[in-house]
Amino acid sequence: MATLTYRDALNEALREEMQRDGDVYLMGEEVAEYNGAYKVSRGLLEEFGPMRVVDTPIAELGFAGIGVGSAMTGLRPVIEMMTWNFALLAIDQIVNVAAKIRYMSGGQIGCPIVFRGPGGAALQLGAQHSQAFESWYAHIPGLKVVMPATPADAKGLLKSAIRDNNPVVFIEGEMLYNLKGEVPEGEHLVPIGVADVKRAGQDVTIICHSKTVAPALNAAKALSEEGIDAEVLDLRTIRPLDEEAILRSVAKTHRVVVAEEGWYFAGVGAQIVDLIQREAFDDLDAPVLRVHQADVPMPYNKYLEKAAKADATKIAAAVRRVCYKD
Amino acid sequence: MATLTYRDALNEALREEMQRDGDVYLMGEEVAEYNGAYKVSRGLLEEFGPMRVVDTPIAELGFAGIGVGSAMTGLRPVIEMMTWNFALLAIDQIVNVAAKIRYMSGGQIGCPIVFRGPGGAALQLGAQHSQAFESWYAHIPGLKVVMPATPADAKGLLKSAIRDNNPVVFIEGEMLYNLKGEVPEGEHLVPIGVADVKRAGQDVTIICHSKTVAPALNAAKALSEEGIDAEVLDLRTIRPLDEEAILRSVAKTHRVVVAEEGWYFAGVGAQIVDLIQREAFDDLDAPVLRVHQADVPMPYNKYLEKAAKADATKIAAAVRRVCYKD
Amino acid sequence: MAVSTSDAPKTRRRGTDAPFAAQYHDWLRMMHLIRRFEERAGEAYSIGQIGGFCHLYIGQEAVAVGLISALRADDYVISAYREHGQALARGITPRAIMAELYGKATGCSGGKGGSMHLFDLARGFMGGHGIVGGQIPLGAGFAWAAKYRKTEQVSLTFFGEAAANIGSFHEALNMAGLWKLPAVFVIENNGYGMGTAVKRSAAITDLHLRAASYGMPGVEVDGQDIVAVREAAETAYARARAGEGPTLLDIRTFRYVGHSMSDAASGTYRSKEELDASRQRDPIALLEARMRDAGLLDDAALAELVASVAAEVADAATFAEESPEPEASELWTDVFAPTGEEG
Amino acid sequence: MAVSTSDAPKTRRRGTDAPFAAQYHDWLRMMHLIRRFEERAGEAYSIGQIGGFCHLYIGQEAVAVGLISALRADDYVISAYREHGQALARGITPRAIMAELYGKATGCSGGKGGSMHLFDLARGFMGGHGIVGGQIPLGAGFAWAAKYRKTEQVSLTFFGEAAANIGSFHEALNMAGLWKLPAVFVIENNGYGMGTAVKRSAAITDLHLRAASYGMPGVEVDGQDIVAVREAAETAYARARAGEGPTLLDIRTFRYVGHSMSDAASGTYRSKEELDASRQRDPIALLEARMRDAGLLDDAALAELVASVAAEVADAATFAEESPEPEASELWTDVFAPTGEEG
Ligand SMILES: Cc1ncc(C[n+]2csc(CCOP(=O)(O)OP(=O)(O)O)c2C)c(N)n1
Ligand SMILES: Cc1ncc(C[n+]2csc(CCOP(=O)(O)OP(=O)(O)O)c2C)c(N)n1
Ligand SMILES: [Mg+2]
Ligand SMILES: [Mg+2]
Repeated sequence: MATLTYRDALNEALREEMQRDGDVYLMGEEVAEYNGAYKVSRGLLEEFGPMRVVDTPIAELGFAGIGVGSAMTGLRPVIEMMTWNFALLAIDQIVNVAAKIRYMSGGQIGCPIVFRGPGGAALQLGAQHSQAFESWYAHIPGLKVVMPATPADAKGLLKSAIRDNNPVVFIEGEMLYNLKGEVPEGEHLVPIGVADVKRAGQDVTIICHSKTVAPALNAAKALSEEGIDAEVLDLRTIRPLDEEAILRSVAKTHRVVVAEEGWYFAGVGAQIVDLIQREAFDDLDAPVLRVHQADVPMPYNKYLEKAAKADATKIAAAVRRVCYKD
Repeated sequence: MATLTYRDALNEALREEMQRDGDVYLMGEEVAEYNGAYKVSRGLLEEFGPMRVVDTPIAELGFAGIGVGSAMTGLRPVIEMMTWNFALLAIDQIVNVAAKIRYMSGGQIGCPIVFRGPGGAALQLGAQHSQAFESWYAHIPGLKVVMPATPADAKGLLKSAIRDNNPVVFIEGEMLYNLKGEVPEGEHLVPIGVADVKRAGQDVTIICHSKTVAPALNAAKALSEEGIDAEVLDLRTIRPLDEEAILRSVAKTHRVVVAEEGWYFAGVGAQIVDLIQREAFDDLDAPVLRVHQADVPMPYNKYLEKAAKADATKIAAAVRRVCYKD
Repeated sequence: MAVSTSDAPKTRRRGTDAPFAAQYHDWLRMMHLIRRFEERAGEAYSIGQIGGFCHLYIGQEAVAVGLISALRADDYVISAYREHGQALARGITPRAIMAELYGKATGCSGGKGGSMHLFDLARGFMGGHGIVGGQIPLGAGFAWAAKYRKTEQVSLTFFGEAAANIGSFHEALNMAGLWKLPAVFVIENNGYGMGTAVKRSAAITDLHLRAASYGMPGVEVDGQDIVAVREAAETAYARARAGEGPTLLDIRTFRYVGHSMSDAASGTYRSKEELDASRQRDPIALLEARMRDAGLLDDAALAELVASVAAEVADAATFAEESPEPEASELWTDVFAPTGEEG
Repeated sequence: MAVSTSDAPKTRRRGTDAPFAAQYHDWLRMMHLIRRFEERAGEAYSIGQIGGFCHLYIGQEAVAVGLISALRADDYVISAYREHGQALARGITPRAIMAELYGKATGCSGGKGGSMHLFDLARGFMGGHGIVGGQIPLGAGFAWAAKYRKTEQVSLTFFGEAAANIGSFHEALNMAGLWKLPAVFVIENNGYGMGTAVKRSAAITDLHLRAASYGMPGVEVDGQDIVAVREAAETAYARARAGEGPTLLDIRTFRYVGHSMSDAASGTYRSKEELDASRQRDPIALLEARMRDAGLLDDAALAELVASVAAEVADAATFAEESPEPEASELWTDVFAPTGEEG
């Protein structure tokens, strides 16, 4: 297996799927001549030409709609949002058309489209550029929401997303693009809707996704030295949620911490808590605790920003509490 | 006390606040010459003139931004969204500016603005016109989210929202506009952030808001004949959430059903479950159950639509289950 | 065709009759069918057989028929919520449309879409959309797909004049002009967006001039004269199929009825006089006059046409009434694609 | 002033010197201050003293100074994320801005905003916004407030040429034109949006022509000639204060640097040659030449000016470095208004 960055794993997935299916094209701001704002599409213009790797004006609502329209005719667009913050301008097309067109048309018209780009915070980008919206998209029936945490999952899930006949919201992370890992060559497909145990453990389950997976693993490492054996469950897909994997782990550990990058109110973690207390009420030895961003817009100052973010220390502290070890 | 419709209670609140403060103005589509698509602003143009009751082009993003900009200078706009479905087009201004401007400016610039209009489903309006987005707005720090269920609360809360120095998302209901009830005349202010026990009970708590309050009361009535004494707690405000009122009721009844109009995944109910299991873990005699819209885009057909919606029957069934009486 | 960067509005006048005479009868019948269908839908709505919002097309018939009659079978059509007339003109049967308004399983969207969401993929009829302006980028997207596939298909997008003030109009037309997409954007300018007259919602009222911002021709067309509409359509389609890019048509027409069934035809925002004046140039009457002048129509033929249209609409209503409701299980279908058919 | 409905681009040429001669020295000093400030910010960024995104204004100085120097103290200014120069021109001190870039408590946004979010309410400097086009409706909103209050204030809104393709531009300009708001919309046309040249993002490249869609004058201005900028500004402000409505200025300028600190000045999307050519009409050099011609500047005076600017910027950097970080408790403040001060 080759060792690739998360960025190059995405690039490989795009290249392979565009080679495999002529209906797949990539559209967005700076994806072609600039090779992508974060260089995810490097080399694709050269290989596939300007009809399949398309630079757009700054018009998220418009090019999201063009992508959705083309998908309604059977093309399989991959629409890059330079960041998911900007997708707020396009959200009407994602929610009111992509997610509903099959239902409104009585099943006649599908929408095989992938919206992808980095979500959440990077470093010191300020309040408007540092937001995690996965709970919003996951709220909407008709959308799938995928958030890989590793290069291998990034490749395997993007390939599955492009082949999926439904609209997929595919959220990457600017802070993940340089992450290195082993990535299977060629036909490597990770199924949408299947969570992954990134670390097996007996005492407590840390449920995480995307940028909280690495801190969760670090927390688990630290906790193991304190005699707490944590299982780290990476959701990988937020919608459809792998409820069985969650309940399986809870049945084993009886204690849960849910860590996510975004805000707490009606966040993804809240839904997971709802699931667990409903389906595993008697399995629980302690309330489920959550780790998430401070309930404020993201500040620019680096110390305030660090204090606002979910991290390994906060996850470990929450784990100690659910294990009554604090 | 006069008996007014919810519509006229809102109209009275607008009129009184516009009389009280010359900085308050109403802007939106059809609010002036047409008296509002749902006639909430009837007579206001006549009384206050075209600078304070302003018809706009169909440009939600633009007039939301104009409202936010004017609020940054100290005016107190009330921006009507003909329905909250259309506010998806304006959500960037609500989330990226109104909710963040005070924080980003280090506290210099406030945004005393109310965005108001009907949310959720009416009757057979189809998938694009039948959506409840309160969990989205409640997710965002910097926004308050208010959802009155009765004429009295509609008047009292709208007056408080207009006087609030923060952006307030004020969600009404097309199906509520004709609802009649007693409304105190004049200076009737209902504080934002305070829930209201609409029916006291001992056995179980039904937590609801907006359009699920009436069905919750009907369910409670039906259940009382079965010997189940349900408390009906109307949240009235989603954000800030009245956590004390919720925990107080749970401490009394030990059983909870949360009923909301919208979808379940990361809905308002999920957050309430998170709160309760975290803060009242040992008080609970049964898992909290939720009642919500079917997890599909809203269908047009009237029978399918009825089947999709939360109603008294579904609430009563959920109550029986948490009471182990089914 | 006039490019819109000059000031004078270009109004397309009645063209020569010759090229279209053979089609007048079909056009007339379709315009009568639309009008009668809408009248019947209005009746059904007022007695509760149709629910939700219902926006009628009466008065605007020549716009849909003039434009859609010139399309190829594989072209795309998309519209807003006032789309019954366009759906009929595109060949969706009155039965399938009426059944959809009734929410029946036999409706063109299986009863799940309703009046605002009519679809027929086989005919390239892509909706039926409820968010003002939302269909404009979608229409550009069909044109993008046609260019991508090199099919010389045209994408025809209808929207009201009030939608010309929303952001998606600007973004979609800019990209369509930039990429020379085979798209035709039709402003169905009936003068009002709900209760708001054009001059109260747009900084300029000659909306065809906005085409200049997007490097495409902008043409004002007399929407009550079906021949003028048809001529403008053919010029625009030829341009699109030739790869020369999109066209913006500002088609002036009238809505004889209220915005929707819950809005009066006149009173609050327009006077009875204005409404009556608008009826003076009725698109159906104009074509009938044209046909009589050309000796192509007499009373008997007209009576027969009207009768057959009435029968067809009556049949559609009966069909809708007698059709079954969707199965309860339909609530849960069509949210996602059937699994196992990945691309 | 030329209304943009005709084809020929109107370029404002150097005007007569007389009216402004007295202000040349201040303008020149401010342009030097902006350039030196930006150079210093770039240095600080490259050694990690400044984080996040940092978009420099070098090359565009005459635009900010020419426009803002003509404003009243109570007017409003709003911009995007490339706003250091406008903030300086509006009188926010180099100390307060540099400290904000460093994220310090003494910054003009208390360290919470950063480079993209500079604010100073007392000076009517309303940000510093990061969503392309997002500030355009806000600028229209300030103009609405001025009209509402009858203050004759002007609202000046800066945005890049790439922002002229986004929906908020269209919606805001239409309402501004419709309501004759006292707004001036400035396209800072530096030819590129990140790596995309105007001709690859806009269907027409003479963006001032878009004003015709909104019933307002559209003027193309030479943005390297501060006198031309100032003249265009005065005409537009006079029009706005007189209640005649908004103006769209398409000001042609150059960005000498990369889009942000993480983008090279030339290479991928523009050639070294193009970049060098653009420097031939440097706004600072042009004003210096104009002043020397008029006998208003000599080497000694220039040396003194440059030295004082360098000292002021050095002082700002020292101030920023030595300023305290915000208190940890600041994380939780400013989310909501302090309670007890309801309106
Ligand atoms: C984004 C959005 N805003 C508001 C509405 C409510 N609405 C429905 S139709 C309409 C008027 C549209 O007028 P026009 O575009 O001229 O089309 P017409 O109804 O005249 O055919 C409005 C405001 C909507 N559906 N979508
Ligand atoms: C809505 C939105 N889309 C994309 C971006 C990313 N982005 C930031 S600046 C920029 C280019 C803007 O170019 P222009 O408007 O010409 O301004 P300039 O940078 O040249 O001053 C882009 C695409 C953004 N911030 N907001
Ligand atoms: Mg109209
Ligand atoms: Mg630029």
